[in-house]
Parts: sequence; structure tokens; C-alpha cells
Amino acid sequence: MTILLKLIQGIGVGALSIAVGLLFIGIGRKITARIQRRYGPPPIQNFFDIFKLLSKRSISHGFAFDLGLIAGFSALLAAVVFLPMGQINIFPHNSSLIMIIYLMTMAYLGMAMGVSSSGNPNATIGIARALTMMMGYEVPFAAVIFSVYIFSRTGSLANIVAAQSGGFLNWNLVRLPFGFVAAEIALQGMLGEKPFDMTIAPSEIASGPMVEMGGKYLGFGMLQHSIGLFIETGIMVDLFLGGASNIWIFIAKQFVLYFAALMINAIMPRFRIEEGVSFMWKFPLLLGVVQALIVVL
Amino acid sequence: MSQSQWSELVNYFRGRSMWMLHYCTGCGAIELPPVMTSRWDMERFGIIPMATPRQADILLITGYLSIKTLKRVVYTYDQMSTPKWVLGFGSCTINGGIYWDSYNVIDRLDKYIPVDIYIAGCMPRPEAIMDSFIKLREMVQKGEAKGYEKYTKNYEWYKANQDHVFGRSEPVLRKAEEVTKSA
Amino acid sequence: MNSKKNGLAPISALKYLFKKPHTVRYPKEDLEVFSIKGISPNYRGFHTNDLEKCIGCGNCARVCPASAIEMVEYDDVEPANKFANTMRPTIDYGRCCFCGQCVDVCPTSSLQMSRDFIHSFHPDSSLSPEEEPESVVKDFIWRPDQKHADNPGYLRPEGDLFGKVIDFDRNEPRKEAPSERKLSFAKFVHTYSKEEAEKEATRCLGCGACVEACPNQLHIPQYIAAISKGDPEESLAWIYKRNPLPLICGEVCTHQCEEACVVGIQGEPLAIKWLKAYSSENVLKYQDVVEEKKMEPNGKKLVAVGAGPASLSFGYYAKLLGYDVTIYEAEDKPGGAMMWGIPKYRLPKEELMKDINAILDLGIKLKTNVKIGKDISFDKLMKDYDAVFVGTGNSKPMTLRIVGEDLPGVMQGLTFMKLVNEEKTPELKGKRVVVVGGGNVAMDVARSSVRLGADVTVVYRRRIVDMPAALEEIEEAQEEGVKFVETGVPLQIYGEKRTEEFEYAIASLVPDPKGGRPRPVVNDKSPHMKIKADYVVAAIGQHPNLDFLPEDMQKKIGFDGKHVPVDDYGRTNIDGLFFGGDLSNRRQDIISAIGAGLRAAKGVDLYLASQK
Amino acid sequence: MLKYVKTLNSMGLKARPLGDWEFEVLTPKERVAETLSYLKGSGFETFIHLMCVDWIDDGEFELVYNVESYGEAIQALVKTRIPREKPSMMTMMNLWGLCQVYEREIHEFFGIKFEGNPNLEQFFLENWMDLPPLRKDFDTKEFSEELFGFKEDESHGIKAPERIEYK
Amino acid sequence: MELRPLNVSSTNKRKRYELFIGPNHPGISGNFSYVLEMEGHKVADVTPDPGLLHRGFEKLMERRLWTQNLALVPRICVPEPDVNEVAYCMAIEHLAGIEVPKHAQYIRVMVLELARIASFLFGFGGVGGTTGLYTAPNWAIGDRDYILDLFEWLTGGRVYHIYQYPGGVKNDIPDGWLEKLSDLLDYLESRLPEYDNLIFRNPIIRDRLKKVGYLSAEDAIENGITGPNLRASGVNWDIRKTQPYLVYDELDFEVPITGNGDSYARALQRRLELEESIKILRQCIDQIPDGPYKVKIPNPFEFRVPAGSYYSKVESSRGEFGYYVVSNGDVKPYRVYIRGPSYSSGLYYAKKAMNGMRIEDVPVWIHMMDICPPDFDR
Repeated sequence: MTILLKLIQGIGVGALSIAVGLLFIGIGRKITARIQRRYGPPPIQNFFDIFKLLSKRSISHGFAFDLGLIAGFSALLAAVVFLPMGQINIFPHNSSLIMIIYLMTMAYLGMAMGVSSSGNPNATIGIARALTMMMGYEVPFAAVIFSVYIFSRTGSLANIVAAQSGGFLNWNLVRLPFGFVAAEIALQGMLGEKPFDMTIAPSEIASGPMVEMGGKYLGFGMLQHSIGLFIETGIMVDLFLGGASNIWIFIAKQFVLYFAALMINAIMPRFRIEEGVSFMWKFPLLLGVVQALIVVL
Repeated sequence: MSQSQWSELVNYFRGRSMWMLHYCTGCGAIELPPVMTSRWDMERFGIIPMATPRQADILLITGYLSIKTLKRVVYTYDQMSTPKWVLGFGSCTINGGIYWDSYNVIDRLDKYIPVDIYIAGCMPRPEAIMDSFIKLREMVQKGEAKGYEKYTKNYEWYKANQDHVFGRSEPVLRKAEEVTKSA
Repeated sequence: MNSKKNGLAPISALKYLFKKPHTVRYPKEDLEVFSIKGISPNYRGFHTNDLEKCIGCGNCARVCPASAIEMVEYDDVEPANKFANTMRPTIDYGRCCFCGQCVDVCPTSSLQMSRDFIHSFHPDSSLSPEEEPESVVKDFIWRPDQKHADNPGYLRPEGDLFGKVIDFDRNEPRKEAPSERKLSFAKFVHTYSKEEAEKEATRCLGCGACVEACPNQLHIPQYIAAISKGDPEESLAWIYKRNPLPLICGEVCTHQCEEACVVGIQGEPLAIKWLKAYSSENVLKYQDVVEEKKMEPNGKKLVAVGAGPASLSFGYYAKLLGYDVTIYEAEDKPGGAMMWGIPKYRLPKEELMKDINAILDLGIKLKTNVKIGKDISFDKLMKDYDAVFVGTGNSKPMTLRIVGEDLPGVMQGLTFMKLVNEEKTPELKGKRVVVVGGGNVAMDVARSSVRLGADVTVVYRRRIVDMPAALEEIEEAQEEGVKFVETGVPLQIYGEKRTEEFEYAIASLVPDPKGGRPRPVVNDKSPHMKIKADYVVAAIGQHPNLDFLPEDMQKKIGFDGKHVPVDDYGRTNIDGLFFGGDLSNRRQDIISAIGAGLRAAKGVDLYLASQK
Repeated sequence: MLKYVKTLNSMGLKARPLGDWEFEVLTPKERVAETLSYLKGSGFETFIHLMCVDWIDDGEFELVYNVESYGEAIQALVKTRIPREKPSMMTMMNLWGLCQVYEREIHEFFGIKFEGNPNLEQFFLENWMDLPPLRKDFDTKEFSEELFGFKEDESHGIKAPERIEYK
Repeated sequence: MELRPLNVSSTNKRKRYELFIGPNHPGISGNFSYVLEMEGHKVADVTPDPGLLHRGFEKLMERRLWTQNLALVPRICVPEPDVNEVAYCMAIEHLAGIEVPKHAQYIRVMVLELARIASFLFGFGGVGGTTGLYTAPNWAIGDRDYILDLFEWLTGGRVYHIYQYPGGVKNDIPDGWLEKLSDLLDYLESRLPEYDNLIFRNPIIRDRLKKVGYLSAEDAIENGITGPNLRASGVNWDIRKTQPYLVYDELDFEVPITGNGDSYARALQRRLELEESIKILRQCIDQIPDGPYKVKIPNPFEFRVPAGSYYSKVESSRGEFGYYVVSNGDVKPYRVYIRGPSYSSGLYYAKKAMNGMRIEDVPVWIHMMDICPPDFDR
């Protein structure tokens, strides 16, 4: 019974994350458009896009292609289940940050497996960049997580959230400001927003991993992106913004983080891949290490 | 939900989200940047440029096609996943335009790939482009734009025409033979 | 500029988040940057064409760099004027590049462009792929009309004679001042110099509207193009294709072509006549142009009666076809009316002879001072020759039929002109001459009299604008001091022994119900006027004189005293008898006569071929 | 500029000024390299273009090398004529590497062989088997009609009036 | 139908593979293709594959009348069509000995400079587009549209103006146009600092661009690079100054020389020249004399240009745009050769420049060299 309930809850959370992610991207397009002096699409444009993509006939590039994408998508769906979102917390005792990050890495690896079987060099370069970039942002992010772990003395997101309860001043944002900045920069990389969007870089490698994806595959890719967006901002909310008491506040906090990322996205060009990685390993890593040192000492 | 209702719904969403391929085949493409960017903002209609044919729904033939480009266009069109639509931009796609007598520019696009909508003009203004996008959207939502079905149905005919242009194995004009022989 | 590196500088761009975008939200909004809403006021969109104004000259079609315009004949339009046709531009928007060159070159400004530019087409998906291209192309081809006229865009305003590309200003050849030229019979028009001719020739659009207006359909665009290329020889060769008397026509042609000239609709027409004069004057030896076309003789013998333009033209073209041609002339010099009727100041005799000699040099036999019917009977001609061409023209002058006409001092126009050309006129210095009539002969008489020192008054039944004479001639006559009396109907000539006074009535003009020229009507109330006159010359037209023809023949060919009915090839009801020139032409001028000669030559050829 | 014209004339070549900034040099085929290297040596370091004119009536191709001196702001057009039958020319790649592409283009459009140029493959066209298209005896309209299958009457339907010709 | 298959050859020491930049690629500046042979992320060899836009202009122009060709020539360089019209008309005028009235010459200068600004703004868009700063194209191309509005008002066409005519221009400046132009210049000047902040002071753009495509002055001269790219390498050469045409010698302007030779210098060069163009336009507004806007020439059918040949050139936003026109005295040109500024850089120098470049720098290099495929494809 519980399992069934959890399953239903899980599906619900997955759907919610997709919906919220898509809406975020939609609103994000609108906001970016404003900075670019135009109106932009309606906020629900992304739902049209997804629906259309899923209704298209698609070309597969072999079994590994399909499998990789499905693996990636399901890994992300699994990850979102473990994320505590306000009062919604399906596995209150199992919300291990390590597991979530592990599952998210799985998603990338699944994607890598898929697209590299398409044989398009652009996709290969793209996925290589994605993995390199992951190396880039995971290192400072790991440093930050390390300091948060040490600071909160727990590995569970739910407990980290609980540790921050009791007002704004208890938030890790205030307590671990260097860590927050480092994580925020890493988040930019995780979201694939500029200046860290070398993975898709249309003008260089023609949208990279997505180059051979059409129709349903691209639709799943976009869904994956929206879940990823939800999880990544969600982790940040849980880690630094004190979680939330209910889902709406949680989403609002997520949006604030996404908005900040959007602002940078709108005014920054993209790094070259090695610039991006070295930037990650310089400034945010330094902040993360400083934070860890502060926490440890 | 019945089959027809379902396809109506699908068509509605397809009409609201048409992605075009970012491919400047001819000079009409110079009016696309203004349409895509802030002054005219095509994204209002859900139309955004896409980097690869796999992701795109619309193929814009922005003007004349040289033989070399036609080859790529056909290749690109084959790569796109259905449903897909082709827009013929300006005079050149309709009847050759100002290049009607050029040795390297095809005259009628629809001999080689099916075209769903043609826009008059040389080159079409942003208003005309958007007007035709709106028209295409209506057609898609009504389920009238079926060029891709025609292509599969009459593939032999199209293929023969394509091969006639870029699969040729001997000179087109007899005169050339004589000259090459003497040279 | 401040180009210092600053990571925070881009943040200033975020202020646009709170500003109104500058997007034009088409179709909800429209551009609002010009004086009118929407696109610019002179935008080059779809064409409009005023079908009533369009003359179908086809210049738009020829100037189109994309070959998008085709002239198509339509039933539902009326020709805009008597030279226009019912062809209208039909534009293929699958070709059109909206450059506007057709608008620039439209001589009537009927073709314009509108601000409408949106047209899209979705081919019917039920059509098979073979049919589809046709349906697409059909949808993008249409005849521009007034559909978009309420939204005008790029156009050439009608009064804009500076024009876009057409040069509307004619370069008249230099002429002597009236006070100078009235003193002598010398030619007063200086034909073009090379530069002037080339400049004038480059005004030609080459549309060929003139060709249809020309009674003989000369290759006008071609010979003008050759002039602008700087090649009078080539030009003359083109002229010779249909006109063996180029210099004569260059000097004295009635140039209806210029009335049809499309440049003349809004500006001044090309001086086609003077251009012809230029190229024929600048080729010293016609032989180079003429000889090469000569054909092998075929042994057939033809005869032409009268050495006027019709017979000369007949002789020339028949000779080129290989016939052996003999021309009989009653006078001692060839040329007919051109020799005796045209004053020297218009056509110097040496120029006339240059043309005629070029023809005669081909080997055409000319027998002067032979009067048919008197020296040789017409029946003998019919027997001796394979075919007979009669081009004797109008030699019987019409008379005034008023009291006092038989007084000394009353003369007929042609008789007077013959005297002038023979320099046998009575002393006219200080005399008063009244010329009755308004044709070219009347003008010749009047202006010759002026040159002889007389005081001349021209009395004409209608207004000056109704005169059949060329406007140019009338103007020049006025400049030279000829007085004109409009609507004067001759009543009587008074005088004891010779002419002293001329009386006429001022008629009132009644519009012709058939749409022709108004008719002068004299009634009791019409005022009567008298002027002193030492000479009265009646130049009111001539009739043919076919007395040399046997009576039965005259009847058989249907001669009614004025006119001989013939078909296109000059054929009459009698086999082997051909007519041409003023005898049978509707218009009575040199170029028509030349045309009749040419057609008759072809007719003879057809006739003799059928005889075999 | 006049000093170059003078020098070139003294070298036995025909040189004359064309405009304010241009002068032309007519050289025989064999002396092109010599002329160009003289010009390059005297400051004409930039290679602007190489083009070809088909003088079909003379049976010759004219090659025009355009080089420019930035130092003195003058341009030299070096012109040479080669016969139209089996046309060939030596490459100028050793002077300007840039000539490689120009020569390849001219080989494609006029069929002139450039001896010493390693790559004269098709460049702008693909699968071209007809006459080189920019030759005067190549009829592009006919080609277009033949290959793209459309016919056009060039008279545009403008009707010449009916004349009765004597012949 | 055969396209070259993906060629992964293992015979080489290191694995090489082919990568197509274009024709269907967002990183290329038009319908044009570079076939890159890659070693990892690095370019090992480049084969330019032009001809995708080849329309045979030079052949078509031989078949058309002198003035009919005015509808064809702007199509040779689409982002900046006016240079074609002016260069072609200048060649005709030189051959036919036509003197263009001062008024018309000023109009021509204004048209050329406006087109230059429009092209530079397009270039700003290119900087943003290739580096992923999409706000830049949205701004710059949006602002360029205001220039197109002015063109439309002046000429009746938005992109293809077909406005020049041998002997002058087709119609006079409409009432109120100069005021509107002056307003636009004010607006553009107010926008320039914003572009500076967004693009030219942006550290990532600077760092990225500065690493790409260094070109020394000697190499630039050797490889026939012209225009802003040449000046960015430090060669003081601008046809408007050194061999002035039209009325450029009556106008007071400077030619900035950035001289660093890298891609950033090339972008900056354009940015600085834009300012000078605004300056020129302001002077034109003040100085433009009254007078006829064209001289009469024969109509298109009878317009014969005396036999001869002439090379006329115009400084375009990409470099030297030249028309070599040969006439044999007929109503049609005997031969027209078009020297596009991108020819040498795009087809020849690219091979040298891209060698060893990383894939992400290739589009940057293409756009900063401002390679415009139609002008060499013709």
C-alpha cells in the first residue's frame, strides 16, 4: 500500500517538476526577451513545444540511443523523488544529497551513451564538453557540499533543511555566504546557462548533444532539462535558502534562483570550454575551499 | 477522445509551435534576422530557429537555390522528421525570379520538394513573412498542410526530378560535347 | 569610447527589463515611422495599371530584368488612342524582383506600384505533383489593374518630365530664323550633326509603336538604334528594307510615326523624320547599301506608268525580285509630284535626284516625255508587259466652283507649284496672294509666295487646328508672316480684267455627328468679308486623271473619279493591272505611295507566280 | 605613377595611365611573371584580383592581374592575351599564394589551364560537364531551359505589326 | 545523390574526423561551407566549399542591359547592397564620361555610410550570435531596422534599394528625411555606450576574441585582406582617404586604426568606424548642396557605354569592393567582374588562419572577418 502511495506520489512529483520546470523556462524566455527589447513567446509556449515534439514522428539512431535517453530520463525522475520540497517529502529519511547528485550524473552519462551512438561529431563534441563541464562545476560544488555537510553534520537534505529552520538568519545563505556564491556559480553551470552553455552552443557545434535528436527524443531531452532545472534549483533552495514550509514558497524560492541565473544568462556570452572549466576551478572552487576551511576551523 | 478530436488537438499544438531550420539558402534570409530579433520578434508566434534539421518543423527556402544548395536542401528535407513543412520565399522559388536564365539556379522549387506555402516578394518583407507564418499556422491547425505526405506518396516523381538536376552524367547542351572533343 | 574591461558593465543592459520593448507587434500593430501608417509611402509593392491609360507599348516588358512581364492581348480593354493596342502587361510574380524599372520606363505613367505586398499561396494538396507547378505559377501571374490603386506606392508622377529614365525633351534640328529663310528658296533646316542625331536617337525606347502608325511599317526602332550606335550605313540599310526614297522621306514625310511615338504622350515625340534624313544624308553612296540585295534577273518584264514615288518604289522592289522594269513618265524629269509639287526649300532637287538616281542605277529603264494613251496606247502596254503598274497619282486639281474663277490671276495649287519649281512664276513682289485651302499644298503655295515677296493670306474653311497640313508647316508659315483666316468659305472673286478682290463668308462650325472634323455652315447671318487679292490660288485638293485608260477599263476596275479600289497587294479586277499611290491610297502622301509600290511589287510577284 | 609607366615602357611593355589611381600594362604571356615580380618588388604587394575576359571574336582570352601598392596608393592592371584554343597560362602562385584560388576559379569558369597550380578542381560548381559557363559561347538561357525544364518566348508577346515584305 | 560520408580515418597517427561548418549551421555567416578536418577539438585542415550561392551574375549581367543590371548587382552582397550599386555606377560613369552632380554625390555618400552602419550593426549581432550573447543581435539588428526604415523611405525598397542610377540617383531626398536621419543618428549615438557596456567591455567577449585569429600586417597585405580587417592589423589604408571617390575628400573624418590584429581588434575597429560614419553623415546633412539629383542619360534601351574597361572600387564595410567593367560599346556590358572583399579571406586565407584553431573559435573567426559568402560566390 505504501509502495503504491509512494509510487503515486512519485509520479505526482515528477509531473509537478516537469510542469514547474517548463513554466520556469517559459517565463525565463519571456524575461530574456524583455532584456532583448522584445515581447517573447507566451509563458506556456514550452508546453506547446513539448506536446508537439512528443507528437512528432522521430528517427531513432539505434538501441543504445534510445536506451541512453530513457536511462537518463528515468534517472532524473528518480532523483526528483528524493528531493524534499516544502511539505512534500516522499522519502523523508532517504533524501541523501549524494544520491541525488549521483542520479543526476547518471542522467548525463545516459545521455552521453545515447548521443554518442548517433555518430554525429557535433554530438560527440557536445557530450564531451558536457562531461568536461560537469567536472568543472562538480568540483566547487563538492567543496560547497562538503562545507555544508560539516556545518550541518548531516548528509540528508531534509535534515539540512530542518537545520536551517527558524528564520532568515538561520539560512545557510547567511551562515555560509562564500559557499552560496560558489554554489550559485556552479548552479549556473549545472543549468547550462550562459556563460556555461558550451554543451549546446548552437553557433559552434549546432546544439551539441541534441544535434541528432528529433521529435520525441528532443521532447524527452527538454523534459529532462526541465526536471534538471527543478532539481538543481531545488537542491540550492534546500541547501541555502532554508527549504520551504510549503510547495508554493519552495517554487517561489526556486524561481528567485532561476531568475538570477537568467539575468547572468542574458548579458553574458559563452566561455570556451577550457575557460569555463578553469573559471570554475579558480573562483568558485577557491570560495568553496575558503568556506570549507572556515567551517572546519 | 475520438481520433479526429485527438488529431485536431495535435494539430493545434503543432500550429502553435513551429520551429524553423536555421538555414539561409538564399538572399531572402537577410530578412530573417530582423524577423527573429527584437524589431519584429517572431518568437511571439512560437517560431524559433533550430540548429539542425532533426529538430525543425519548417524548412525555409529563402530564395533561389543553386544546384549545389538544392542537393543539400533535399538532403536536409529528408532528414527532417514528419510532420514538416516547406515555405517558399519570394519570387525565386516560384518561377526562378530574376535568376530565371541562370545556369546554376533552379526555376521551380516544387519540382524537387513539395512546398506548402509560397510568399510573393523579392524579398518578402517581415510583415509578409509573418503573415505567411500565420497562414501556415492556420493551415496546420486545419490539417491542410500535407506536403510531406505528398512527398512520400510521389517520391518517385520527385526523385526523378532531383536526379535530373544533380545526378546528371553527361553535358546538358549538345554543343559542349563538340567543344570538349576538339579541346 | 570607453573600452576598458569591466565585468560589471553589461549589467546596465538589465534596465531594459523594465522598459517597453520596441517590437512592432504585427499583425496587431503596424509600422508607424512614416508620414502614413504602415510601410513607406513610396514602397515598391505589387503593380497597379490604369488599363484605360495604358497603350500596350510593351516597354515595361522589355526593360524587365527578370523577364517577368508579358504583354497579353485582352478583349475587355479599349485601346487608349488610335495607335494603341489592347495588349496589357501581365506580370509573373514568380519572376518579378520589384525593382521598379518598368514604372520608370512607362511613358504614360499608367503602370505604377502600390504599397500592397502581401500575397501567399498554398497549393492545393489534392493536386498531383505534375499539376502543382502549373497551379502555383498561375496564381502568381496576374494582370495588374486598379485593384491596389487606392494604396499608391512607387510611381512616376505624370507631370514629372524630368522623368525617371525617359528623356522627354526633343532636340529640334537647327533652323534658320524666319526673317532669314523667307528671303530665299534655300533649305532652311540643318539636318542633325552626328552628336545631335545620336543624342536624339538615344531617346528612342525602341517599342515600335511608330511602326504600326507608319503607312509603310518601316523598321523604325532598328534604324534609330543603328544611328545611336553611330552607324548610319546600317541605319540606311534598315530603311531601304521598306523605303527606297529615304532622303525624300527624311525631308518631307508626313511623319505619322511621330504622332504615335510613346515618348510624345507626356513629352515631345522623337524626331523620327529628321533622324531618317540624317542617316540618308550621311551615307554618300547608297549603292553600298542597295546593291547587295539585287537578285538574279528572271526575264519577266514589268512596266510602271508615272515616275512618282509609288512607281519608283514599285520599280525598286520589283527589280530586287529580279524583274525587268520600265517606267514611263509624261514629264521630262522623274519624280512626279515630288519634283513639281514640293518647293525647293523643303526638298532640294539634288537630294531628290540622289534618291531617284540610286533607284535608277539598279538598271531600271526610265522613259520620260512619253504620254500613255497618246504616245503609246495602254492596251499595248498590257500586251507587251507581263504586268502593269499605274502610279500616276492625282493630277487633276479641284476647282473652287465660285463666280470669278476663270479670271486671270486665279490659279490651281499644283499648277502654281509647278511654276515655282520651274522658276516661271509671275512677279509676285509686293503682290497680294490669297491661298484657299489648308493642306500641305496650300502651305507650300503660301510659303513659296512669301519667298517670292508676296503678301499672303490663307483662307481655310475650318479652324487652324483642323487643317490637314502638318502643324509644323503651319507654325513655320505663321513665323514667316503668312496670315491665316479661319472658317472662311470662298464666295466670289471680283475683278475687271484680272483678280482684284476676294470675298468670303465667316462660317460657323457645326460638330459632325459622326465624330469627324466639324462642318462649316454658311447661312444668311454669316458676315461677308472682302480682301484685296492680286492672285487667288486654290489649293483644295486634286483628283486622279485616268483619261489614258480606256473607258471600259475604268469601269471595270471601279474607278469613281476619285479613287481606284485595290486590295492589299494593289491588285485590281483586271489581271495583271496594278494600282498604287495616291490613286488608290486612303492617305495621300509619299510614304503611303511608297508602301503601295512595295506591296504591288509583292503582288506582281504573287500574280506571276500563280500564272505559271 | 608616371615613373612606373615610364619604366615599364622602357622595358618594352605598353603601359598607360587609366584614371587617377590606375594604370594598365599590356604584356605578352611570357613576360607576365617578370612584370608582376617587378611590380611586387617596387611596392605593389597586394594582389587584388585576377580575372578573365573572353574576346571570342579575336579568339583570345584576356587575363587581368590587378595589384595594388598601399604605399603610393596606385593600382596596376597587368593585362595579357592568350589564344582561346587550348588555353594555358603559368601560375603566379610563387608570387602570391592567393593566385591559387583565382586561378582555380578561372579554370572552372573559362577552362584555362594554369601550369604549376596543384589544385584546379571544381570549386563553385558541382558535377559540371558542359562548356565552362563564363565563356561567351555558353548559352545560359538554353542551358537553363534544358536542365530546369521551362520554355520562354523572349519576344514577350510584343507583336510586330504585320508587314507585307517584298520578299 | 551522394554527400561525402563521415570520414573517420584511422590511418593517421591521431584520429581525424570531418566536421562541416555549414552550409546548414548556425555558426556560418551565410550559405557557405567549410569542411574541417578535426583532430580532437582542433582544426587540422580546412577546405572551403563555396558555390552554394553561385548564381552566375557575371554571365547574367552580360545578357542584360546596362541599367537592367542595377536590379541584379545589389544581390551580390546582401547585408550591404549599396556598395554594389555605387561601384557599378561609378564604373559606368567613368567609362561614359558622366559627371555626377554634387547633390547626388552627397546622397550617395549618405547611402553608403548608412549602409555601412547597418552592416556594422549586423556585425555586432554577429559578435553576439557566435559567442552566445543573444541580447547583442537582438539589439543591434533591431536598431539596424531603423536604418532600413530610412532606406525604405528614401528608395522604396527595404533591402534591395535599386536606387543608384548612372549619373546620379533615382529620386531626390523626400521632405523630412534629413531630420529623421539626424534623429536616428542621435538615437544611435545614445545607444553606442550601451553596446560598449554589453559587448566591448564584456570581459568574456574580450578574452575570447583576443585569443582568436591573430593577423599581422604583413600577412594581411600578403593575403589580400582589405577594409576594417586590414586596419585592425595596423595598416593605414582606407580607399575613402587614400583614393577618395565621390565627395569623401570634402568631408572631415578619421580612420581609426586599432592595430592589434586579433578578432577583438577587428570587432572594435568596426565599432570605432561606426562612430566615424555617424560623423560623416552629420556633415553630409549640414553640407549637402542643392542641385539636380542626377544627370540625364539615354534611356535603358539606347544607353551605350563607350568601349573600354575600368576597375572601380568602393570601401565597403568588409573591405574593397571592386567592379571591373568591360564594355565594347554595346547596350549590354561585355564583361563584369566583381571582386568581393571576402574572396581572399574566406576562400584562401581561411585555410591558413583556421589551422590549429579550436572548433569554438571557428565561427568567431568567420564572423569577425565578416565573411559574406554571396560576394565571392556571385
